[in-house]
Amino acid sequence: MSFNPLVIREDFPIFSRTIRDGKRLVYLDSGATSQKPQVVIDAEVDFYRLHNAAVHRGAHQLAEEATDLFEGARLKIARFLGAEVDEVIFTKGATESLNLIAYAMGNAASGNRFHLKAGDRILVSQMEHHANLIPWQQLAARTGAELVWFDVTPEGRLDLSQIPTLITASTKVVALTHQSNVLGTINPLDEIVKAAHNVGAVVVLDACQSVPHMSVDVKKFGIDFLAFSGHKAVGPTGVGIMWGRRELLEELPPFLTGGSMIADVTMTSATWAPAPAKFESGVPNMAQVIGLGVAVDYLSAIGMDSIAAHEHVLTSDLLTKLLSVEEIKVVGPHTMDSRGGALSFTVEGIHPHDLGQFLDSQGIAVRTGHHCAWPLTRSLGVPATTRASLYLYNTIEDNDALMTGIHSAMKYFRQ
Amino acid sequence: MSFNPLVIREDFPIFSRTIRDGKRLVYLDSGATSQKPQVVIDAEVDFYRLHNAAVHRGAHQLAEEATDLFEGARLKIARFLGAEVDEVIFTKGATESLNLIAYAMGNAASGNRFHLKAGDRILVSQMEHHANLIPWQQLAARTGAELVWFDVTPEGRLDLSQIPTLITASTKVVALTHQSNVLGTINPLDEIVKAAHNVGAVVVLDACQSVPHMSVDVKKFGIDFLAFSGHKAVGPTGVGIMWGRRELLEELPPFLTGGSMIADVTMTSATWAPAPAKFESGVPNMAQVIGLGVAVDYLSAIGMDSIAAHEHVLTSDLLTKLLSVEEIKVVGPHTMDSRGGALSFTVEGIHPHDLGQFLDSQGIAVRTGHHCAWPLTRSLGVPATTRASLYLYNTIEDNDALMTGIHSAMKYFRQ
Amino acid sequence: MNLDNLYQEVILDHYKNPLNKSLAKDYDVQVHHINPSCGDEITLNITLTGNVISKITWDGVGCSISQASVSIASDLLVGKTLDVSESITEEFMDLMQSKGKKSGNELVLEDAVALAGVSQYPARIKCALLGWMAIKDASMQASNK
Amino acid sequence: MNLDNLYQEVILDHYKNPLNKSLAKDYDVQVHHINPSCGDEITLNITLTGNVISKITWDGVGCSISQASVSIASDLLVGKTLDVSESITEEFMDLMQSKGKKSGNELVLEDAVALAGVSQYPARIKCALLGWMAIKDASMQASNK
Ligand SMILES: Cc1ncc(COP(=O)(O)O)c(C=O)c1O
Ligand SMILES: Cc1ncc(COP(=O)(O)O)c(C=O)c1O
Repeated sequence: MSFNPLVIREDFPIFSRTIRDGKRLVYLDSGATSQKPQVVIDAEVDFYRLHNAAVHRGAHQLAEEATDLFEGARLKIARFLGAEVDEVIFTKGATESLNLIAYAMGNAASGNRFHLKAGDRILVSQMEHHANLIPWQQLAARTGAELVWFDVTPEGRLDLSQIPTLITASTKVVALTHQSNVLGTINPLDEIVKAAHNVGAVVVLDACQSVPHMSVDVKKFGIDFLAFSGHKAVGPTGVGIMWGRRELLEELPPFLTGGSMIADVTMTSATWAPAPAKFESGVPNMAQVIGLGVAVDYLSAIGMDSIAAHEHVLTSDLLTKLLSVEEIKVVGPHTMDSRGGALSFTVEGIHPHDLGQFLDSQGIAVRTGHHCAWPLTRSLGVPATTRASLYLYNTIEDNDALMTGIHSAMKYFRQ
Repeated sequence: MSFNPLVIREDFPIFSRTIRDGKRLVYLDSGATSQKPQVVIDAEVDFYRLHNAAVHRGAHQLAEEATDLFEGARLKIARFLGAEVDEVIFTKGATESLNLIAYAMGNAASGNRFHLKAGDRILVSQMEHHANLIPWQQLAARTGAELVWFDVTPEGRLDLSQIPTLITASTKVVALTHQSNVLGTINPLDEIVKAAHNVGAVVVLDACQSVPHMSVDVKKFGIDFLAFSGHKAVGPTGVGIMWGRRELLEELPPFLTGGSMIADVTMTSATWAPAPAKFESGVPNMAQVIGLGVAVDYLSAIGMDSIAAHEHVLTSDLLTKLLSVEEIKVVGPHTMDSRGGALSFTVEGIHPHDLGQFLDSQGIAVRTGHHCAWPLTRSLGVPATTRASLYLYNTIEDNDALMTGIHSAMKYFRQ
Repeated sequence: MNLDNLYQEVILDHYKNPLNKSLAKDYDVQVHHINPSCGDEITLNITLTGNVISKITWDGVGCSISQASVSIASDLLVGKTLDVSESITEEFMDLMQSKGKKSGNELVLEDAVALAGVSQYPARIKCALLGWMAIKDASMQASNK
Repeated sequence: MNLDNLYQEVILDHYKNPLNKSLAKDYDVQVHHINPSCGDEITLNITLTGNVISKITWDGVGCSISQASVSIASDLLVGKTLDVSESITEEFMDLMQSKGKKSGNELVLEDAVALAGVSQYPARIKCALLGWMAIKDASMQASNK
């Protein structure tokens, strides 16, 4: 089966609607959230219509069916990530996943390998999304640990020459984005993971912008924790994944406490069930989890490598077109080497917000602003940019619509 | 419009299916999770098919529509609870809501009114669900505060004579369930709220088992925080509410940190947006929030008072029938005074797990076990019970099916 | 919905040639406001003479709506008493919340009625209000001095 | 699915007249296991003679499946060497995971094959395993002493 985005678009009902009085929807905002294929929508609907019950709790048929579907989704996602099934934790999204890891570490008592104290270091980078920055700022503040970071070069790359000074015996956590949601940069993992493990640090990967777009294998990467959101990976809203290596999940204290995560409870104390239950308190987001299972099946059936190849072609095309216009400045790598399909740029004399508004009037959806990576955009001297982000359902025609839109905007705002 | 559960059942597609080879579904497990009417399912589907975009983020039409729907749901829920719109915080469920409050208090620095320390007291009750117990145990352990609790009388009521000794100058938080998910007891709020406010304590109400079943007005109750889950209130899975009084939300520190909840961010520090944004980090569970808005509209159109009246009739009927059988022991109030439709009981000589399994074979869904209130069931000397929980779509016929099922089980296990 | 409703010529003119966009050296109060959803920032200086706003100057980065709006506001509210300034600001906020149903009283709002179209674009209301909120905040601080 | 597959007569017999349900006063190791999803609890005493399990006694509360299963296991595994006990336990766990596709080897599992029906009721597998896990845990502790 050859990859044809026009056929793929037919799986996504939203492309049947029009924008601003009859214009074709040119959706270039998948970096914020992706659209959903009908099979994913159907999975949620079928759950509610046929199998809805609280999982793990009832001795009745609906509860059994719900539990089978729910745990079946866990298995699908584990296979998708190259993980063990009990290593996959369901959350409401990547933001919760990353907070889970940071708070759970904060709960670690002295003696626990995750316990942090003054003198310890947490390493992030200057290109982190706020969701992989502020939880670590807060953990540092709570524990007395120090937050340090990789700088970003003017080309939008990590400054790897800092590894020896940044990853030292006091480094306990390295929390890094896999692909920048602003720059499109794909960060190299091998060298960083090796350096981190050499000093006994754990590596937390924010894979929000990579899991939906390329083949990700947690074991091959050698990382320790990973987070991503379902809604960016053609899955439902309200569901995300926290993955952690089994031996680490055993030692990591829980985060949210309550029902279904306990081994025993008295009025004054509680002990914990083994993972994944330990990290999944309360009646879970069942319909969404099941939908996410179907979403990863949908992506796998098309093939992550085919998706990545398609996005490579699109990104390369759009990058070339953007770079060919004098008034456009692309923020992030100008080459296709280790680069994904998030393309941020500025247009001389037009504020991104105005450009975004103009493009919207043409049916073209982009995102504008600091993209929740404010320290990065400030350091690059562009407090706001316009971002086009590409996915499996985009086409060269979409790229051309964007370029035409930018040219028209330039005319419009300089009349 | 008179209340007719048979007409209401037609709104819920799951009642068109059968259980265990063709048996009618007798669903008596709404205390664990409720079924969903088609309008709620449709709301999620419509969002995905027509308006899916990241709220609050894009300057494009889809993002505008999504934001309108999302904030529209907030307004609906605020009205439903008698709250201000900015006081309604979306979470993934009651468990997260309660953890949010407890963790956020734990984040309060000295000088903040929520700051807890050794000598302070947190008051709960012996009838709490684990979700309103363990987060407070953990907060107490983290801050050095002491956890104390109301005992439960053999009739399944709070021992209010303990108020003067339990609510004292050192009491900072009173966290209480509104209706017990095991006993059906509806706790009296006035006296407790008054005593708490007299000493400057805040009252956190776990309204999981009340908001779906009766009219709840946060202002009339005079409480300070409230939590409930959408999935128990004919809403989608994966969404819940944390409500807090405006002035308290201003002072309460945030919990989950990341995108969309900030006022400003640098590499080393961050400041917060006002509520509700301060407590809603990350791309939210948009489809589920919108579905919950439709769910409360659905309940309101029927009328919470009509629903409560219907449940009163059903509960009274089932209570009488259960109490009339010598081998059945009802755990919880034996009168209808301040009593909701969660009916827990034991049957002599049959373990609840076996009874539940037998009932399931008859198409009857109940829950068995400690119902995530293990300290309560242990204190009552019944480590496990069988629970039937009633809702708007149940009928006297369902009650009769249960009674027939229990009698058949008694024959089956004593053959 | 026509984009020209949003981008009235008056707005684009103010954007290209903003009024009072150069921070005065002396002032009673300086404020710094940020729009956290898009990163726009403004610094604004205000001087009171008695209860009259006698000078407003500002500097900042932002979209045409936010820049034009602060330019218009700084021109409109200077020379007004605090009370009058506040009531004009109220009227402007009311216009912004009108979802396209009001066109604005030109006798009171003058050039600011050109921003009426913003009320149809909910994501842009914050842009239009940034400067007004800065002036409101600065006047309040100055009058409390 | 017929409920009688789950509640075989052998099971109900063991439930009504459980074997070894009276804690011996002397033992090598005592363990206490809980099924946190339903609240069932078991206390179990074990005695080894060399590498042979020479005594298993227990007490507890639980459903017919959990009570019958520990009754059967305590009868079946006593007198066996640790190795044999472990391999029988493995075979029983395998049967439980079989989703109704296996009926169990009666030569090895004896009365325990009556529990085969449990494998069709995923929520009950933990009930059936509670006693076996307690014996496994206790034997391991005893052999490490
Ligand atoms: C009284 C009570 N509190 C809290 C909860 C926890 O709610 P959830 O599991 O939806 O987070 C429940 C239900 O499970 C409940 O009945
Ligand atoms: C790189 C990156 N990290 C984290 C997040 C946060 O994900 P979510 O908002 O779904 O929790 C996002 C997207 O918003 C992202 O792009």
